[in-house]
Amino acid sequence: MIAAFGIRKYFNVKQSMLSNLMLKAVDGVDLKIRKGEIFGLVGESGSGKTTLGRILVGLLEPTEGDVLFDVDEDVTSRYENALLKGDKEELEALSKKYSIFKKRGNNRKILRRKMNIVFQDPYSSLDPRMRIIDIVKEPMIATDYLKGEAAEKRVLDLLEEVGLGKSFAQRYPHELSGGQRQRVAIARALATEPEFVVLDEPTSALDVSVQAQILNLLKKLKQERELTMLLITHNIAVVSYMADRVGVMYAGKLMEVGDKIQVLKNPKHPYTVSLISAVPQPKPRSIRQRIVLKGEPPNLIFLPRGCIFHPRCPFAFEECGWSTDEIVDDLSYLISSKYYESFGESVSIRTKDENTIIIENAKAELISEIVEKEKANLKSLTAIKKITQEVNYVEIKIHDFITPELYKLDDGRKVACLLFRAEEKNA
Amino acid sequence: MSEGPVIKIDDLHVYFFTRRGIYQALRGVNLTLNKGEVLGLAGESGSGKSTLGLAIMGLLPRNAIIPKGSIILGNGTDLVEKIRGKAPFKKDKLNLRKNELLIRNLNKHLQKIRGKRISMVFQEPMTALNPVLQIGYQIAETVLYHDAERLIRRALAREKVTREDLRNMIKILKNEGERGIYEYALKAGLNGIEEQIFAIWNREDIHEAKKEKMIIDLAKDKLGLFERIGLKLARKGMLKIPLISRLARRALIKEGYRVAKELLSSLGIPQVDSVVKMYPHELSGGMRQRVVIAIALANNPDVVILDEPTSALDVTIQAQILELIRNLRKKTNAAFLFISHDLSVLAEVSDRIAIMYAGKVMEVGRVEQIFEEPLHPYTKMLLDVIPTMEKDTLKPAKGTIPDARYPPPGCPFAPRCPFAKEDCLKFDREIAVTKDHIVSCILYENKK
Amino acid sequence: MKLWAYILRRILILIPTLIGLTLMVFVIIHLQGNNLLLAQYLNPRLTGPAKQQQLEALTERFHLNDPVYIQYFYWLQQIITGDWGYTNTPIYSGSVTTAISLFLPNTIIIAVFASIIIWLLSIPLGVSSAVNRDSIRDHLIRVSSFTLYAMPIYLIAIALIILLGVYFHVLPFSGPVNPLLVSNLDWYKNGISYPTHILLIDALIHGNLTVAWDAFLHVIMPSVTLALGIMAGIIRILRASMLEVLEQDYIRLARAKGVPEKIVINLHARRNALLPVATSFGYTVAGLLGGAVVIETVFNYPGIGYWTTQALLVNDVGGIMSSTLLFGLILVFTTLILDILYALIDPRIRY
Amino acid sequence: MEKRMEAKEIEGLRLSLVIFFSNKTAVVGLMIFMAYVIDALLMQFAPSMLGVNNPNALAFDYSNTIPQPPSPEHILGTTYFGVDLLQAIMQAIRIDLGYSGLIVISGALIGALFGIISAYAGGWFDEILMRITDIFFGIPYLVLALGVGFALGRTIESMIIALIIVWWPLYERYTRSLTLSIKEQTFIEAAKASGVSDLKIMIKHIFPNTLPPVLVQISLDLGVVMAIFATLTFIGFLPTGNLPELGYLTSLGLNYIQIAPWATIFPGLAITIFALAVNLMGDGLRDVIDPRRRSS
Repeated sequence: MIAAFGIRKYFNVKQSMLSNLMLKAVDGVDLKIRKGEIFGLVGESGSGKTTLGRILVGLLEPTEGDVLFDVDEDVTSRYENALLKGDKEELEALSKKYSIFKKRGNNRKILRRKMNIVFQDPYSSLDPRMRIIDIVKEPMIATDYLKGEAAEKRVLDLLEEVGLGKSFAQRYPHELSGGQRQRVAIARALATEPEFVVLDEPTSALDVSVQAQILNLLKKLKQERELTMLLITHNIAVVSYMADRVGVMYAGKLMEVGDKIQVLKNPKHPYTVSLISAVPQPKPRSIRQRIVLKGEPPNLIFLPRGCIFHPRCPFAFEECGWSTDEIVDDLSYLISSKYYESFGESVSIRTKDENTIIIENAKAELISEIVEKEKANLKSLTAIKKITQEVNYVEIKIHDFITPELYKLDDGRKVACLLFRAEEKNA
Repeated sequence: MSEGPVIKIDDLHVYFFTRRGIYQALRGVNLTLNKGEVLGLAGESGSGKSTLGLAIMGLLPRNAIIPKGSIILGNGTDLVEKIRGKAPFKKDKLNLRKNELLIRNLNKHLQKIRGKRISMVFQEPMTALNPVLQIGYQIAETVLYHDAERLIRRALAREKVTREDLRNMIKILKNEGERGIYEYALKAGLNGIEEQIFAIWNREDIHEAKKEKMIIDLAKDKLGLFERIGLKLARKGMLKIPLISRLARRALIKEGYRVAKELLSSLGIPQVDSVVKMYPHELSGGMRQRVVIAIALANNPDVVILDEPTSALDVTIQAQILELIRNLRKKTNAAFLFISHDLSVLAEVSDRIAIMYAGKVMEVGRVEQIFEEPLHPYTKMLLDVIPTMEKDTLKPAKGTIPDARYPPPGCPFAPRCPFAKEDCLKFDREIAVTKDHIVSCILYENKK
Repeated sequence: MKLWAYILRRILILIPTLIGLTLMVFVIIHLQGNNLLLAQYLNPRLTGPAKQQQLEALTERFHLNDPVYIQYFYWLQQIITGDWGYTNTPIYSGSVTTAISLFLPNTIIIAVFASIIIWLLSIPLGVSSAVNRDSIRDHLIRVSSFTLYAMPIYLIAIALIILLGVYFHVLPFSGPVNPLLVSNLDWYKNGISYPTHILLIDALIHGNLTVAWDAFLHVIMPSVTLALGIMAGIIRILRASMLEVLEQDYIRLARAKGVPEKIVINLHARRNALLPVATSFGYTVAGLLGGAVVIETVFNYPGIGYWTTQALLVNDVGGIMSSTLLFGLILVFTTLILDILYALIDPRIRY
Repeated sequence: MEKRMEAKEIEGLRLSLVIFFSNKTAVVGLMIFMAYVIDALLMQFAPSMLGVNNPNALAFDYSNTIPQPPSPEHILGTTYFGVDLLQAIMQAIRIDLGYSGLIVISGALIGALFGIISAYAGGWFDEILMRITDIFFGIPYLVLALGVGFALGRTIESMIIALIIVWWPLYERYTRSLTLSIKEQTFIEAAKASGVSDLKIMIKHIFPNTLPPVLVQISLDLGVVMAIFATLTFIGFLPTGNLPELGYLTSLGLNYIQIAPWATIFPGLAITIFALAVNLMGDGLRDVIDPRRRSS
C-alpha cells in the first residue's frame, strides 16, 4: 500500500554562522504498511514518529529516501532489488511512477484525495475563523473532488457519520468541545474518501472517556471503509487496542517492527522491553518485572555511535558502540569514587585515540580486577578488550563496534538489536 | 500507616466568576488525607481535581470564591477561613478588585504554611521554574524564607567542627546509627552538621571510603569573610534592614546552595555541583521535575500535593519519577496527594484513590477496592474505557461532562448513567459501604 | 551557544545593516540627481570661480559621470574617511564634522538625563500598576501613560512650558543657559563652550558653579519632557508583560514555596517582566533620538536635533543628510551594545 | 445535552460586543473617535453645514490678527491672523485624520503583504526582508521621514509618501510575527494535507487570522501617525501657508503662548484627545481579540 525506503530527515540547527549542525529527526527508516491495516507507530517525544508520519503523507520532504504510494508487494520488491543492486535507472523509473514527492499538478491533487491526516491538538487543527461546513468542505474543493451543493451535502453526511449531526455545520470551532472538534477533524480527513489516513496522536489531548468514543469511531470507520491507517502515539495502551502491526521508534530509528501481539506480549528489543515495562498498569500491586531505564533519550544532534540505545541498554555488550569517552567516564567514577581507597588521588585517566585509553599511575592487575567485578553494573566496561601494563601507565584497548540493522526473525518481525543478529542468519 | 488525618476537607465549595457565568468547580467535597499515605485523586478534565489542589494551597485566581466548606490542617488550622463566605458582591456581580485583595490577604496568611507544611509539584516542569534564576537559588530560597535558622546552624556548625569531631562521628555512625550522631552533635554544640553528614552518608552512588573522606573534608570547608559577616548579621536578626539584609541573605543563600546540592543528589541527579548553577532551560523535562520535587521536599513538609507530575513526561521518564515517588514515600513521613487523570498511574503509587466527577467525589476507597470491586457506575466506566489488547470495544458513557455553570441536581453522573433512576436527581449523599470504601450512588443506599 | 559566538553573529548582522543604512541615505541624496550630493559637499562660503572649481573637483572625486553604483562606493569612501561635507545654517556654518562635535554633546546630555529619569520612574510605576491592577493608582498610571503616549512630544513640551515656565516661573525653558550669565566668560564664545562643548561640565571644570547650576536648570525641562514621552511606552509594555508574567507557572510555584510576596514581585516577576522591555531598548533609543529633534527645537537647545530643524528651514542638505546618517549610526551601534548586554542578562538568549 | 445548547451562552459577535462595552473607557474612546470621523466626513462632503466655505484653507481675519480669548462669538477664541479656532480645528481634523488614515492603511497593506509572504515563504526572501526592515528600524522614524520627505521635496504629498515608507516596516514585522505563530498552528498543515495551495492558504487561512490584531494595531497607530504628522508640520517641514492642520495651528499659537495660551492649548488638545481616544478604543478592541479575556 505505502512503502518508505531509507527515510532520513535532518533539520538544520543554526548554532552560529560558522557551524551548521544537523538534528537527525528521522535517521534511516524503512517501513511498509499493508492495505487495510492499522499500523501503530510508538515512541517517546523526540523519537521522530511525528516527522515520519508527516513525511508519509507528503507534508515534509525527506532529506534522503523515498515514499511509494499505492504499490503492491511486486513493486516494493522490485524497488528493494534495485536498491541492492544500485540500479539507478530502475529506481528512477519506479520513483517517477509511484513516489509521492514526484507527483505534480493534477496527479498531486489526486494523491491528496487519497491520503490525509488527523492531528493531535483539536484546538489548533481547525481554523478558528471558518465554519465547520467550510472546514470539512475544504479538501473536496481544493482537490476538485466535489463542488457546490454536492460538497455541502457530503459534509452533512460526513458529520452524521462521525456522530455529530447536521446542526453542527454552521457552527464555529470554538463552540465545540475537544472531542467534537476531533470528530470534525476526522470528518475533514475522510472528506475525499482517502485510502490512507495518518492519525497523529489523535486522542492524547482528550479525556479517557472521550478517547474511548473517538477510538471506537475510528475502528468503526476503518471496518466500514477498509481504510489503511498509520496511528502515531506515545500511548501504548491505545496502540494495543487499535493496531494490527506495531513499529517502535527511538531517536529517529525503528527498533522493532512486527505483529502487535508479538511485539507487545513478547518484546525482543531491549528498548521495547523496557518501554512496555514502564507503562503503568491499571492493576494495583501487580507483581511484574519493572525495568526503569536510566538516563534520557540521546541528543539528536550528537547521536551515540553504534546502537543508539546502548548507553541506556540493560543488556548492552562489547560491540554495541561504546566510545572511549563513555568508558573513561565510568572508569574515572570507579577510580575516584567507588574504589577511591585503592587508588588515592594521583591516578589520572584520559582518552588517547578512538580505541585507546591511558591511565597513569595505576596497576593493570588492579584495573582488570575491578573491570571484571563491575562489568555487570557498568556495561561500558564490557567493551574493554585488552589491558596492558606499560612502564608508567596502563593502556586499555577497546572492541570495535557494529551498528545494528533491522534483523528479520522467524516470526516475521524485525528487530534492530545485535542480540538478534545470529537469529537472522539462521532464519 | 494511618495515624490520623493531616488534612481534612469538609463540604468544600469553590466557584469561579466569569463573564459567561459562575463555574461551580467544587460542589461539596469531603476528603481526608492521612499521615504517610499516598492518596490518588482521579478525574477527567473539568472534574475539579486541580482546583482542589490549588484550593488547599490557597493559590486561587482573583475570580474565585469559597462560599462554604473548610480545609483543616492536622494542627487545626483552617486554611480557607480567611475567604470563606466573604466574597465582596456588588449586586449580583463579584467585585474583582476587592476579591483580589481578599485573596492577597489569604496569600499573606498562608505564606508561612506553604512550602513549609504543604508544598506542591505542578504538571508542567518546563514552565514551573523561573527561567532567569539559577536552579540552586530556587531551591535555596525555599529554605531561606522558612527556616533561615537552619541555614545559619548548618554554616556555623561546619565552621566550628574539627576533623576530630567528624572522625568520632563517623565511628558513632558505623556503630550506633543515626541516633547517636544527633546526641553527639547536640553535646558538642554542633547541631546542623548532622544533616550534612547524613546527606553524604546516604548517597548510593559512592563508596564508603570516599564518603568518609567527604565527611572529614567538611571540616575544611570554612566560610569566607563576607559570609562570616553576613551570617553574623543574619544571626542578629538583621534580615529586615535594607542593604545589610542583602549581605546576610547572600551568605544564607550560599548555604542554601549546599542544601540544594544535597537534596538533588538524594533525588538521583548526577553532577549536582554544576546543576545548581544551571538555568532551567539547560535541563531536560525529567530533570526539571526532579528539581521541582526537591523544592517541594526542601522543608520536610507534612503534605505534598502532586498535580499531574508525570503527565507532561515520556513513559520512561514517567517511570523514573514514579519510582522516585515510591522511594520518597518510604524515606519521608509526608503524605502525598497525587492528582492524575490516568488511573493506571495512580494504581502504581497510591494507597487510596478518590474519584472525582463534576466537582464532587464519587467514590473513595483503597486502591484494590477501586480497581477490583469498583462500585460507582462512573468508576466502572472509567475502568472500562482504558484501552487494552484484550478488549474488543470500549464502552464509554454517552454524552459529556455537565456544564459546570449549570450542574444537574443530585448525582452529576445521572444524565449519562446507564443505571440512572428518577431519584438520582435528588440523591446527594455519600454512603460508606465498608469502613474505608465510600461511594455516592443511590444504588448502594440499602446495601450497607 | 557560546556568548562570543552570539556577539560575533550579532556583529556580522551589523554589516548588511550598515551597508543598507548608507545605501538608503545615498539613495535619498540621489533622488534628485547629483544636485543634493554636490550641495552637501560644496563649501557654502565659496563663491564665483572658486565655487565652480570645487564643483568640478567634486564631479571628479565622486565620479558623478559614472554609473550610480560606482558613485556609491566613492561616496562611501568619503563618509568612512570622515569627510561628511558642509552645512550652512543660521546657527552654524562650516564642515559637518565640526558641527557634529559641537552639537552632539548637548543631545547626549539631554538623552542621558532623560534615560536616568526613565529608569528611575518607569520600572516602579509599571510594576505597581500591574500589581495593583484595577486600583485607582493603576487607573491613574494607565490613563496618564496613555495620554503621554498618545500626545505628540512637542505638546508635552508646550504643556510643561505653560505650566512650569509661564505660570509658575520655576524653570527656564529656552536655550542652554541664561545668556547674561555667560556673556563675559572667556571659555564660552558664540554659544559654544570649551573644552568639552558641554556647558554643564565645562562650567564645573572652570569652577563656575552659578553657570553650572543655571545650565543644569536649563537641562531639566527638555530631559523631563523627553523622559515623559518615552516613559509612557515603557510603562505600558512593562505593565502588560508584568501582568502576563504574574500568571505564569513559576510565579505560582514561587508563591507555593512560601516566598514573601515582595520577593515574588520584585525578583521573580520583575526580572522576567523586564526582558521584553529590554528587547524594546532599540525603540527606546530611537524614541530618544527622534524625540530629541523635536525637544531641542521647542526649547531652542543647540543639539543635533536643533541643528537638523534649522537645516530643514533653510534647505541645507548637509545638515539633514548628515544627521539622518548620524542618527542611524548611533542607533545601530547602541542597539548592538544593548543586545550584547541583554544576552548577558538573559541566560536563554544564548540558547 | 441538546438542551444546554439551546440555553446558549453568549457567543461570537455578541460576546465581543459585551466585552468591548464592558470596558467603559473604550466606549468613551469609540464615541470620541466617531465624533472626529463624522466631523471629517461632513467637512469633506458638506462643509457648508459646518459653516465653512473652503475646507482646504484657513479663513484669515486681518481686521484683528491678535488672538482673542474664547467668547460667545468665537467659542474657542481665535488664533493668529484672527482665525476662529473652533472652525479651524474642525477643518484641521479632516486633513489630519484623512492623511493619517491614508498613511496607516497603506502602510498596513504593504507591510501585511510582505509580512505574510516573508513569514510564510521563509528562506532568502524572508532573510532579505528582515535585513531591509532592520535598516528602517535603524533610523529614528521622525528623522527618516525628515530625510526622505526632504529629498522628495517639501510638499504634503512627499510627506505622506515619506511617512508610508517609514511606517510599513512596522507592519511587516508585526504581521510577520503573527504569521509565524499562525503557521505553527496545525490547521495550516491540515490545509496543506488537504491539498490547498500555498497562495490559497495565505489568502483563506493566514490573512483572516492576522486581520483582527492588525486592525487593532491600525486603530492604535492612527493616533501615533497623527501625532507625527502634526509634529512634522509643527517643526516647519511644510511651507504651510494657510493649511488647516493641527500641528501648524499649535505652532501659530506658540508665538503668543505668554498672552494667549488657548491658541496653543486647544489645537493641542484636539490632537491629544484624538490620540487618547483611539488608544482607549484600541485597548478595548485588544480585549475583544484576546482569547484569555474572552474566556474569563
